[in-house]
Amino acid sequence: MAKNTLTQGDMIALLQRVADDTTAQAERLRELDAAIGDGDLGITVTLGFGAVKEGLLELADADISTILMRSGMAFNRKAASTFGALFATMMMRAARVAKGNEEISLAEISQMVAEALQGVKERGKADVGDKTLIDALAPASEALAEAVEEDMELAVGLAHAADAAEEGALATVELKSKAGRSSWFSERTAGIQDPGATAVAIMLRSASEYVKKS
Amino acid sequence: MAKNTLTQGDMIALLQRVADDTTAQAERLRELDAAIGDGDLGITVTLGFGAVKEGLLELADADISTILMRSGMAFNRKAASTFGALFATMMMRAARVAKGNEEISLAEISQMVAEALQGVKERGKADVGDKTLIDALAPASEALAEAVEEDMELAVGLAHAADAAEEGALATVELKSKAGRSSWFSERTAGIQDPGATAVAIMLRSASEYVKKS
Amino acid sequence: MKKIINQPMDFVDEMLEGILLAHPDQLKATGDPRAIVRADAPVQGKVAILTGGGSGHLPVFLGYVGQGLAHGVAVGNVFSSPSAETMFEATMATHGGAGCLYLYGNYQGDVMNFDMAAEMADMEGVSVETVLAADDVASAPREQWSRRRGVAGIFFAYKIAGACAESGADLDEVVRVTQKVVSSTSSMGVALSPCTVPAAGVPTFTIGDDEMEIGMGIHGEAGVQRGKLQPADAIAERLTADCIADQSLTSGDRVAVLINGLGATPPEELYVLYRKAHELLIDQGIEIHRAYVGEYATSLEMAGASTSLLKLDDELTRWLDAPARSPFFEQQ
Amino acid sequence: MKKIINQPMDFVDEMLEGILLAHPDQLKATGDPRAIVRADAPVQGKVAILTGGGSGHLPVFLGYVGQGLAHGVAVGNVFSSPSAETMFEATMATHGGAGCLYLYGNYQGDVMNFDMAAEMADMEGVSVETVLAADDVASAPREQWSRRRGVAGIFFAYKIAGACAESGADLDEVVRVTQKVVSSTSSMGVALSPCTVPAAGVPTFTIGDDEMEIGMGIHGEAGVQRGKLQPADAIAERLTADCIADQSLTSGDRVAVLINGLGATPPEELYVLYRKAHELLIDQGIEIHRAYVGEYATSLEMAGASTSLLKLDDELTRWLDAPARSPFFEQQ
Ligand SMILES: Nc1ncnc2c1ncn2[C@@H]1O[C@H](COP(=O)(O)OP(=O)(O)O)[C@@H](O)[C@H]1O
Ligand SMILES: Nc1ncnc2c1ncn2[C@@H]1O[C@H](COP(=O)(O)OP(=O)(O)O)[C@@H](O)[C@H]1O
Ligand SMILES: [Mg+2]
Ligand SMILES: [Mg+2]
Ligand SMILES: [Mg+2]
Ligand SMILES: [Mg+2]
Repeated sequence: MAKNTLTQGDMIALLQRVADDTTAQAERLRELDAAIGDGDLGITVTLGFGAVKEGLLELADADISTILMRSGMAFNRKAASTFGALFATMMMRAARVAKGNEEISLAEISQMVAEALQGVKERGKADVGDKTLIDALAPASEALAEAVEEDMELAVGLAHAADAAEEGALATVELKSKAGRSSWFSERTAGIQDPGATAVAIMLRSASEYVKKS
Repeated sequence: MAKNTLTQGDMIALLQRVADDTTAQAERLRELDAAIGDGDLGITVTLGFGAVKEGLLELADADISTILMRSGMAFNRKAASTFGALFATMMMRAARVAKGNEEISLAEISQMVAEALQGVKERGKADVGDKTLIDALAPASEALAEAVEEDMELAVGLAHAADAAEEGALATVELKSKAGRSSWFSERTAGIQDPGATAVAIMLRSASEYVKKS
Repeated sequence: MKKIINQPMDFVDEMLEGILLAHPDQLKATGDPRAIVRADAPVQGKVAILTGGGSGHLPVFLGYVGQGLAHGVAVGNVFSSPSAETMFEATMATHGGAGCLYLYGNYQGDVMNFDMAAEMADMEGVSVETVLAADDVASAPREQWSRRRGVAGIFFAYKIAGACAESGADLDEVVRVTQKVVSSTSSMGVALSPCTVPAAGVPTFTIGDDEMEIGMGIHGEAGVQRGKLQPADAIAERLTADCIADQSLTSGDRVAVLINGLGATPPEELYVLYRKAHELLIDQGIEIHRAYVGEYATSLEMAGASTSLLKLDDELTRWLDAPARSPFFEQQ
Repeated sequence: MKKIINQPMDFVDEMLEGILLAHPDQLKATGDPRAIVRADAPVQGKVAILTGGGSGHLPVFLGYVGQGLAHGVAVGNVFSSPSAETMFEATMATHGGAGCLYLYGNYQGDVMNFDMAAEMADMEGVSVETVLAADDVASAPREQWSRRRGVAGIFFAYKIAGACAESGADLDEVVRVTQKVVSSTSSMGVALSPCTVPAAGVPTFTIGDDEMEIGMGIHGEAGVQRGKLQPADAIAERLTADCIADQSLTSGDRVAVLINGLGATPPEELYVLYRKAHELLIDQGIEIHRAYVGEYATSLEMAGASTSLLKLDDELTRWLDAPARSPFFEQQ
């Protein structure tokens, strides 16, 4: 049976899995970003998550908050970019929520994602519907709030969040970009799924799978 | 019957014909120069003889010496190059010989070509056998000296000179370049006829044809 | 495009090593090899100007670190933002107690990272103000300023902000002057061929053998019009007219002109463009105070060029005319 | 290669018009629009340095007309010699009573035309001496000096001869110093892609997509070896080693280094080359006094680079370090 809280060890293992799963989709992300951006998102996740994994080796004894914070910085140090800065911002906000916790439950995770979303909005000044990763992160955050409300198990709640993120990412196909590089040719972006939203969905699905299997 | 001396009017008509005949062979000269040089001899004769013809329009009342001198300078002003400088040098030397003459006979022409040859040798520091235009000009000069010796008619002497220049140009196929741009890859130049020598042969044949027909 | 490189992943670091080895009298690295500062940094008591962005645009950005120019730079991978930490490192190595100006091109990845760096610096008690270069007329109309990209016109901002900071002006004053220069600069470019990011190995975009794209960005961002390659005079007319219109320049105005090569376009061709731009400006009664022609902001080996016009007043003219010196740009 | 030009036949004259319009404070034309001289010419009582050659190599040759550099230039068509008359015109517009030095690259078309110009000047009572740049190691062994081509290393000759002439040295002294610098300069280059002369419309040579040619001349003259494209470090090793060997440089010697881009090769790549060249020189105990990295002698949009080494003594060092200023090169 899947566990209902995550320990420091879980967090390391979860991040490793997220790193591997997202890197495995690097080519797909590169293609999407090449279609409506500059095509670097594939290399960004490969380098960034490579740095995260390397950094985790030295975080065997760190607490959850430190692991999150350091992983975010490691990613952006190696693969600075819009996505890198937003990933670092999300991790920093999540780390703040987790501060002092030995274990985290769905309630904390829900709060961490909500804060991460808030951080992204502040950093990038975009909102829902602008065809950005917010369009995956915001529904995931809502799903998590619902899950907490309905007292779901951790694995179930995360699966809901991943479903919501994937739906949200899929729905970006219809949207025209209003933020970032692709907003310069906004009209031409309809028909392509947003690469950043896709990455967020991949990451959440991966986290959900980790919890389901552990 | 062909005439035995050339007047000022002849010189203008002769230069016009030489200009036309050589320009007509520009593509062949370009190809030869492209094979063992930098391929600009085609454009050089086109521009240079174009300038000569333009200049002749203002030389209707000039004497033979002036016509020669000005034509050489006009050529090189418009199409400065190795060939242009040598053409200007030849014409300047020939002009010196013609100075003060109302008409010129085979004897003067022979002396003009001999002086032109001398000028080319001084200017370019090359000699017979170096795979240059000297290999056409030197035999032509010898043929003219013989023709004067044997008291040939002007047309006959010039035809001899053109024959000799053509043979000399043809013989450059076997030679390896020892002067100018092509000497940098001397070995690779065997098998190609020297473009400058070819141009001199074309010019002398054209002059000979003018005299034959006039 | 064939490149003179070793491993693509080492390209940026080896390039930086080369630059530091060649110019030790002018530049030095910090604890972070991607954070490069003036050899005499920190400059005590003066505003420090920090810049940064992706590699592949030399002299932008590193090339404008020098006397009378910027003080430090954060260097990213080719066409990618530097990290917030690198910019923070450059900031801490240059600031001399009088605050910092972050001056760089308006690209979101850079903005996000440098905003983070500014927050980090703020936590260390170093005050940072930001001015973004956003001169590319093609990227958005003037009314949508915040969406405009920065391109070659940032040269004018470095030159003028650098001279102003060098004079000992305080941060407010440097910010005011820099804001004036960026809002008085308009650029428009044309791309004829793509370039290849070493780590990618394939061209950033494709374009027909007889085509050009007006307004294409310096990373290959789509422009405003793709069409048949035009003669130089027609290109000059289009680029100059767009800059004139953007600034609403009229007879009696005074400008500085920058004709910039994107990489593979020879200086000879840039001067053919300048010739026509000059004629057009003079014809409209616009005075040309200074002309800069050459490679001031490149995209690796992209072929193409851009025109930038800076509308001058007396203050900007004085700072523009001041001396400057870096390994990539000297003005006496 | 796509070009930003109008009619190919107008290319050189329009380029010159652009240069004169952009830099009226520094350059002016003479009676012959192809003969360009310093705005302050003639420089009374000092040796005038005249240069010239084909177009398409900017900053060579016109770009080195300036303060502490050359005084006048005769400009030919692309890759073609200027005429004797143009050089004569430049000579008469610059000479200031102390004689002239003709300083240019060893190409026969130029030699013939400039020798004619010198004879014409002589008839006007102006004495002319000639020193030819012949730094290209690939074109002939050192023993066959008269067959060597001049390439990017001519930059050092302009810099040093110009500073020497500026100091008021007499013609004999300027000739002596200039002869020393040209015989102390060695260059070796590599070409990766051809260029297209506008009037010709076709590339000057062809080369495979994965090939490079070591020692190719700046007009596409055949080099010493064509082979697979090598990594930057291997190229740097070859170019540097050939220059070291040509000068028989050994530990304790002092040099100036020039890494020159041929046109399409970005400055980033030139610094990757410099990095390795620096390491090799230092490893051999050779001191680097100064490094110049950038486009100093180009071949339109050719891709490739060259390394030049100038062996320095105290005298050459002093002139090398002197200030200079032209629209294409400034040193403070
Ligand atoms: N202002 C923004 N707020 C949130 N997400 C954004 C914003 N701008 C872009 N993104 C996300 O970032 C993704 C692209 O990331 P990345 O490739 O790193 O950008 P770039 O290469 O343009 O710097 C987009 O697909 C989008 O999801
Ligand atoms: N030193 C020399 N003396 C005489 N003729 C020469 C010499 N060097 C070259 N030539 C002639 O000039 C021709 C090439 O002329 P041109 O194309 O103008 O030369 P480049 O393009 O090398 O300046 C050669 O084919 C040769 O006949
Ligand atoms: Mg991207
Ligand atoms: Mg030729
Ligand atoms: Mg990017
Ligand atoms: Mg030639």
